[in-house]
Amino acid sequence: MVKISDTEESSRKYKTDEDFDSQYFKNIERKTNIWSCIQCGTCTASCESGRWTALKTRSIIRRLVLGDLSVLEDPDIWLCTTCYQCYERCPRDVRPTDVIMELRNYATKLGNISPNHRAVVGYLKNFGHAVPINDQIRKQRVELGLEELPPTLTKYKEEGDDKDLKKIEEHLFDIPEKKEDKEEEE
Amino acid sequence: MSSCDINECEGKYDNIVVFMCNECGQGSANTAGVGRMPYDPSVRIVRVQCTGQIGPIQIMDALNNGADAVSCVGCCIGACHFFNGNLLSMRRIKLMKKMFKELGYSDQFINQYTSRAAEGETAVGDFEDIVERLCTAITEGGTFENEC
Amino acid sequence: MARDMIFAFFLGCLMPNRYPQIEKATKFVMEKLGYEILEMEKAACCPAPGVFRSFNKGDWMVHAARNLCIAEKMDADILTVCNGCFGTLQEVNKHLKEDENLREQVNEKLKLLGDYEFKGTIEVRHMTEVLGWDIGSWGIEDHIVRKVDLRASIHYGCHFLKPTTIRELDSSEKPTIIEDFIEVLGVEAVPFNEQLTCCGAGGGVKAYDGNASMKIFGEKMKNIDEVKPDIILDICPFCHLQFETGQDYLNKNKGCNYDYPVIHIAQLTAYCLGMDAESLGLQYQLMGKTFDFGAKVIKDKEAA
Amino acid sequence: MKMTVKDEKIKNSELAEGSQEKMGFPEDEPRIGVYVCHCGHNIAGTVDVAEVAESASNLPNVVEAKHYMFMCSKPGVQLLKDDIKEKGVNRTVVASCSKNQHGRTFARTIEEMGLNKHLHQQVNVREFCSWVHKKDKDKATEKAKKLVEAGVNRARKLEEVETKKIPTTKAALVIGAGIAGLRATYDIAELGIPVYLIERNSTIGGHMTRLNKTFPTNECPQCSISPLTNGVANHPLVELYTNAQIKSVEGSMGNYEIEVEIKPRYVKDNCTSCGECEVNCPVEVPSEWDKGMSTRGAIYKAYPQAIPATYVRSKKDCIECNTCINICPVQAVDFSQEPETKTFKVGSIVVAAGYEEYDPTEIDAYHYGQEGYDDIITQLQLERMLGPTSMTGSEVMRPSDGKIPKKVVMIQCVGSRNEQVGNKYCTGVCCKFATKNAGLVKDMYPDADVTICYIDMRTPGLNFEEYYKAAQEKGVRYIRGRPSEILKDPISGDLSVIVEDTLSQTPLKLKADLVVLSAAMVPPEGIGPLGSKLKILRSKEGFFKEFHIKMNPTASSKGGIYLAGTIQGPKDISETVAHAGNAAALAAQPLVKGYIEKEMLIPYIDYDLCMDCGMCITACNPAAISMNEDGRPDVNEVACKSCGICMPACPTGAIQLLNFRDDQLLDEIVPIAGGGVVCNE
Amino acid sequence: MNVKVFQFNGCNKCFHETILLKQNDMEVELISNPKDWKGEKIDVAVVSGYLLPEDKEILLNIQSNANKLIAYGDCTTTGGIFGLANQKGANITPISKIIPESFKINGCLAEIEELTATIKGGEVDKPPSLCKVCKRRSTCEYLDEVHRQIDIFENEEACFNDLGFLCNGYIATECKERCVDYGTQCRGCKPIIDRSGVRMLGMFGTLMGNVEVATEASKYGATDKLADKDDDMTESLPDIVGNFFRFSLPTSGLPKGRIHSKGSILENVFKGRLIEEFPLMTGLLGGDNSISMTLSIIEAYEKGAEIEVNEQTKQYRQKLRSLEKELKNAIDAQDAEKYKDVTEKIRKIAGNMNLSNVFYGGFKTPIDGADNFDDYKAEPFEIKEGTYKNGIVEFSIDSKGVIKEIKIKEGA
Repeated sequence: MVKISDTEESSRKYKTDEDFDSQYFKNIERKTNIWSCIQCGTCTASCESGRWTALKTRSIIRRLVLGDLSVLEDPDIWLCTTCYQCYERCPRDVRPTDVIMELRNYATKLGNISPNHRAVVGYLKNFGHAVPINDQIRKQRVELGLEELPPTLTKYKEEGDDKDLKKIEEHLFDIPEKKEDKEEEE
Repeated sequence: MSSCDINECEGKYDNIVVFMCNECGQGSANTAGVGRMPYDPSVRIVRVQCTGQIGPIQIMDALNNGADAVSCVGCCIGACHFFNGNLLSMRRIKLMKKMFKELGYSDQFINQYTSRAAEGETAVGDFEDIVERLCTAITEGGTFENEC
Repeated sequence: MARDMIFAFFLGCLMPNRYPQIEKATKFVMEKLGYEILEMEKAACCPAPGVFRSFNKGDWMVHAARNLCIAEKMDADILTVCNGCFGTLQEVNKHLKEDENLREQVNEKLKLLGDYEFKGTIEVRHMTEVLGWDIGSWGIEDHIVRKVDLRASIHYGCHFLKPTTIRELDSSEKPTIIEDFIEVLGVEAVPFNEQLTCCGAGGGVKAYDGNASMKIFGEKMKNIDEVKPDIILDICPFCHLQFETGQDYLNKNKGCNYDYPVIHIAQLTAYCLGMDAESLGLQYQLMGKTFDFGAKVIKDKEAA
Repeated sequence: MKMTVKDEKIKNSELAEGSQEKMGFPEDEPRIGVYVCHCGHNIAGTVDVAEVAESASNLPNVVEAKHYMFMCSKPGVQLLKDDIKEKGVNRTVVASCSKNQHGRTFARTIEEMGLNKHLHQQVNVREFCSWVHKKDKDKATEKAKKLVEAGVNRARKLEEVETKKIPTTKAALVIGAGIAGLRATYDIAELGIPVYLIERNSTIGGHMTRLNKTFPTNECPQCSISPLTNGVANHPLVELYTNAQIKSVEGSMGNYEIEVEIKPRYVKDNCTSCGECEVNCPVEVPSEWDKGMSTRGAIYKAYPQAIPATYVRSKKDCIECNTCINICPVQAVDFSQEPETKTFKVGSIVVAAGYEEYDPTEIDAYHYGQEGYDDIITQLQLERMLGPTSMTGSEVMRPSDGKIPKKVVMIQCVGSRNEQVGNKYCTGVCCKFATKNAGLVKDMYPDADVTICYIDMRTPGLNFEEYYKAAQEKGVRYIRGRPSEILKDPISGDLSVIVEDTLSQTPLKLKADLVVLSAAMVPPEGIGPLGSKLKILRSKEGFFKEFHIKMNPTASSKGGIYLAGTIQGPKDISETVAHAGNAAALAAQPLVKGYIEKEMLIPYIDYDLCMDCGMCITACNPAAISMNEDGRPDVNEVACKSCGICMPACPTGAIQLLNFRDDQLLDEIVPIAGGGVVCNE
Repeated sequence: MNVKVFQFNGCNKCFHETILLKQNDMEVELISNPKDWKGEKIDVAVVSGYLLPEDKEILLNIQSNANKLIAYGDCTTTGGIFGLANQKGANITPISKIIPESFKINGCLAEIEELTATIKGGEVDKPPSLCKVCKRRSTCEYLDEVHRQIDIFENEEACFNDLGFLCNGYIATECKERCVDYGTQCRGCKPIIDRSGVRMLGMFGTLMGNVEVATEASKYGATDKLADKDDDMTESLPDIVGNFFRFSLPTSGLPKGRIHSKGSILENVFKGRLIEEFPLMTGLLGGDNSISMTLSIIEAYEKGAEIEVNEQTKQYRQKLRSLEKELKNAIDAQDAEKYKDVTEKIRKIAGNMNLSNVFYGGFKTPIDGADNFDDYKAEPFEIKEGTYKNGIVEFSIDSKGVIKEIKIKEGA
């Protein structure tokens, strides 16, 4: 198993097999087949985000194939807008979008996830919604002649019935803290 | 494939019938011989025109007459010299495997393999695998005895 | 197959909690067209495909399945007006219907969330799909009260059409479902450069890196601005949000001054089916506050 | 992809010489001679040969059991001969090396002695025993004994098999008059064999005549092909039929009977091809031959150098204004011509139906053929612009506005290596012709940017890497990356190609005046029906499947039918020519020889058991079994390839392959399997 | 000439069929338990029902007393449908294992005409093979998918095997029952060859010749071990033993099964079979109760799986039930005429004595003289996993429709 970030390691001129764990992503997204990628670049070319950011879908797939674990800490993987354009056009049916999202799962398991995203999860657990309601909207709803609160979990929480929320909070989307020593993972 | 120590089922089997097609099957076995590649003496080769020629009848005959395991070895998929003989044979063997499971026997007594005339080790590989599977079968459910 | 002409209306997060006007418009339209709309009690976030799926695919499915089960109990197909919700619910629904093992796993975990079991008895529909395919330009004619002469830049968004292998709705390269529909409402679709690209909000990017999101969006606006449409027509509250706040952001920080009203297809249709302009709630939106629909009306049954 | 035969008549069995008497089980009581070979130390070193011979001698029907140092040596063979003469041995079992090595030697020996060579049974105790079981001498000996016993059991039940000579019809049929078809036709005809050449279109020469230049030498294809076209057209032994299509095929290897339908040209042969008719024809339709880059009349000639030079009228386009009839100076135009059907008797068939350019319309992202995207064309269309006889006068022009493009972008792998459109294979030629055309364009317009977007540059073989290099030096820009889409600016209408330069990891938006798609080679339209008429198999890619991928790339699944050129898979011209040459050679062999020698190792049908279910017909790949008039299966002994696949297919075991009958195999298996009671009734 | 019919184990359909012998001029005695029979010389001994090793000496005793011994019905000759219990380790023995030489009359149920002829000692002419007289025609194209009885096809012309249903007609002779005429595939109760099941396996395996090619590199390089890769087509053919060896497991040359299970022979026969084959099988081995048994099973499943049944069907089933009672009376009265007459009536509705025409949700083929077929037509149905029970039986099936557990009330 490889140390993911190790300055002394990564400062070496060339990489050796020790730098890669070719088995690590063996089961990533069963339906896809990153192993048959021919690196044609259709994905990157289709990528709207990639034109503006450092996201290079093709190279991410490449690093997965190599088993380069640094990809797990690479912030770029969070820049995919999941627009599925690459997914649509890949000539080898690699389904990069699914792969990236699966990869994010891997990263999340290691706790590599931005505070903003943690916050979003928090909202879901507290209100059952990624975007909770606010007073202005309440007002607006009434003016429009709608119920002040939509009959979603928001309303039930308001009325003091948050059993469902509790269950969701308890059982779903448990995001681990960032581990310092990756060795223990896996 | 759960591997098992060959020695532990040593002596529990002594006849393994292998139907080898006239093309790649025989070819590879010959190459293996020329290369002096040792394999289990229990393996006995029967020459047939094409694995597609072997049906349940022959396989059951072999088993009923005391064979411990039966296998068909043909050309590589897509390279059958008669187009799809190896595929047909494979389908029949799939069905027979299923039937054996239904009868409560291990499905490892019969198998389908392919080999390459130019590469003896493919044949030997098949033989080793046959033995290996046979051993698993024996250790799991005992030898194939015909109690009828 | 669930009951006809009845929909369980899945609200999601953004529509009820940011753009209630779309919710109102949708209900108005669907009832006009003779559908019955049921509220989905205790529904929650879909949850968003970009973010939550990225965190934990398994839980994402479970949570989505919970919503689906609510609708199954009501024996009604789900109606949504949000690409995100559509994406999640439709995809999970399809996967669970097809893959038995998956269904078992999910059902296993669903038990923890209460008395839920996924059976796979319903479909998930996007309002655009219903308007475009079920009602269709031919069917809407008789309901139209007024037509509006507008030049609209259509933004399809991503998850409505893609992945085509799962959605099976329309081509992802040259879709026509909205164009065909709004034509009857008098609205002209003005194509613009790279029309089908993403608005830059999805996949958690808006939350993760607002700058990047705005760069992508900026390009989009540039392309739209080239063709100077009257309105931007979208079919998803999240894109809606992006277009609203996005224009605002560009005006404030990048010295642009865009003021394109952002209209959801529900709002547009609602207006053409006779809803009064106030209820469209443009006044609550950041952009096009001053935009006057009335000026564009070309045919008005009520007036006549 | 699998075709079954229902209606094939059996012709050859009657034609065959030699009689049935020498088939089947010989009457005489088997007297078996067993001979164990030491092969020096190779066998004797491991196996106790004496013991093996000893045990064999006790087996029933064994009259002689010997072991000898080298059975294949002269004295060894003499042993056999003597025993046959003196001891009356009439079956021989030699336990030595493999069948391929010396099996034939002994078979030939007993044949000399007047026995049928199939009465020899070879047992391989060297490759299959001594060489591989050196460690365990006892077990090896045991095994050898069993193998020999099996051999003896088999020998006891061996049948005689006759080798027949089937006379062949000395003529060949070639389907398709492209470069492959022409090559094959010429080669066969040069051997003095009459050839019927069938072409679907009105002219011969195929795709090659469309090309502007050929890589790697950039020479003019017209110049290189015309000797062949003329050679074939004027060859005394060649009968050329254009506008012709196969109607039905019957018979089997060596003797086929083909019905061909020839559609009328509506122009008599006295046509001087003055062209008056076309000039005055009011109709104007896009020319198929020119890939729509020019137009033609309803009466037309595909291109000036076309062979045959006679004009042709397309019935579906013609408005029957009769202008041409009146204007023709020699009254060659004749609307009254009727289609005629001809029947040919031939010995071999060469299929050279060629390929078709992939139609990229189904790839939405490239917008080929969509309204407003006229400036996206395929390589063949580009060829038709560059070509000497082109409408544009060999200039490259944008179809939309006729301007000379400043920026040309070529896209590789359109329809190749793309699972979305179901073509997994690499066409393998596109890299080369794209390089060629890019270079040519660059030569003509040095200041134009020419870009090739590729996934992998595949230019293997002599001269091609140099050719690639040359193009690079001319300034052709190679970008490694597959374009994701072609965009059209709604305002300016400019095209731009979106691609990542994967090597520098930069997404690019390339402006393009003209986009050229390097479309794949796919099986030609109508290959399916043709296949089912010929009863030959197709590969999963849809081309006709070769007999063996390595050892026999030009034979088809059916004896006597051969594949030439791209009908078997994508090829470039030189490969095609070589392929066609080989096909011609194979096709000619039996015709030159005058007969086919065929071992009648074929299945026999027990009609009392047979249910006429036709399962054997389905299973039979070479289509050797077919229903006869009274609806019962019949084996065509010439077409049969002796594979025995039909045996397990039969629900009642009615069909049995000679010398591999169930009971024969059973006898062989029993000792090998260790003996024991058969536990069925 | 005095004829004695001995019924050993299992269903007594063949046994009772012999009542019809009384129509000829021969004195016939039906002996329902041979154990109590004390030997006396007889001309012809007819043996029916399946045999177990312990029956050996009784059988030998019978043989020693009889001039002619006739094994009547599959159960006796090949182990018959009960032979399937050998899959679960039972020890049902074909007569040939005990008495190598004897007259054998195959069939389930076996034909009385053949028996009469054999008794009389006349030349019994071999009936034609089924396919020759079957109205369906075979083309034998490779299959794209395998079908099961549950998806009933309208097609009346094409051979069942071509449609993807396994039909053993190829290896069977024509018989009185003619299941194929009632939309039911032949299971080959009158085989024309030995080891017919094994042959059919080869044949059907060829018919399923479209194999997805998926090569796999292994540590031996080029060797592909594809045979034990599971693929849908093979999986879509469940219960090979039950369908290929329905009547001949003990004589098919297959090894005896190793799934040893307690439970009665009958239950062991049913375990592992398919839900759609269930009615036909009970129809075959239900004996006097075959009708009530079959119907109760069908109704149990229909109830559980919510297959709606229309009035017309219900009426016909009622009719069948009453006919069954009549049949019982006829048997008790040993009245050949009545017996014949009732069986005719049953055949009219149920197609044959195996009740081939009776199916879940209705009937497979029109009943002649009956009104609109659509009123009682059986429709294709989905398999519903679960446990089903009513008064007589209780059984549970898995998602594939394979019977996992089954309890049959004694006496039924």
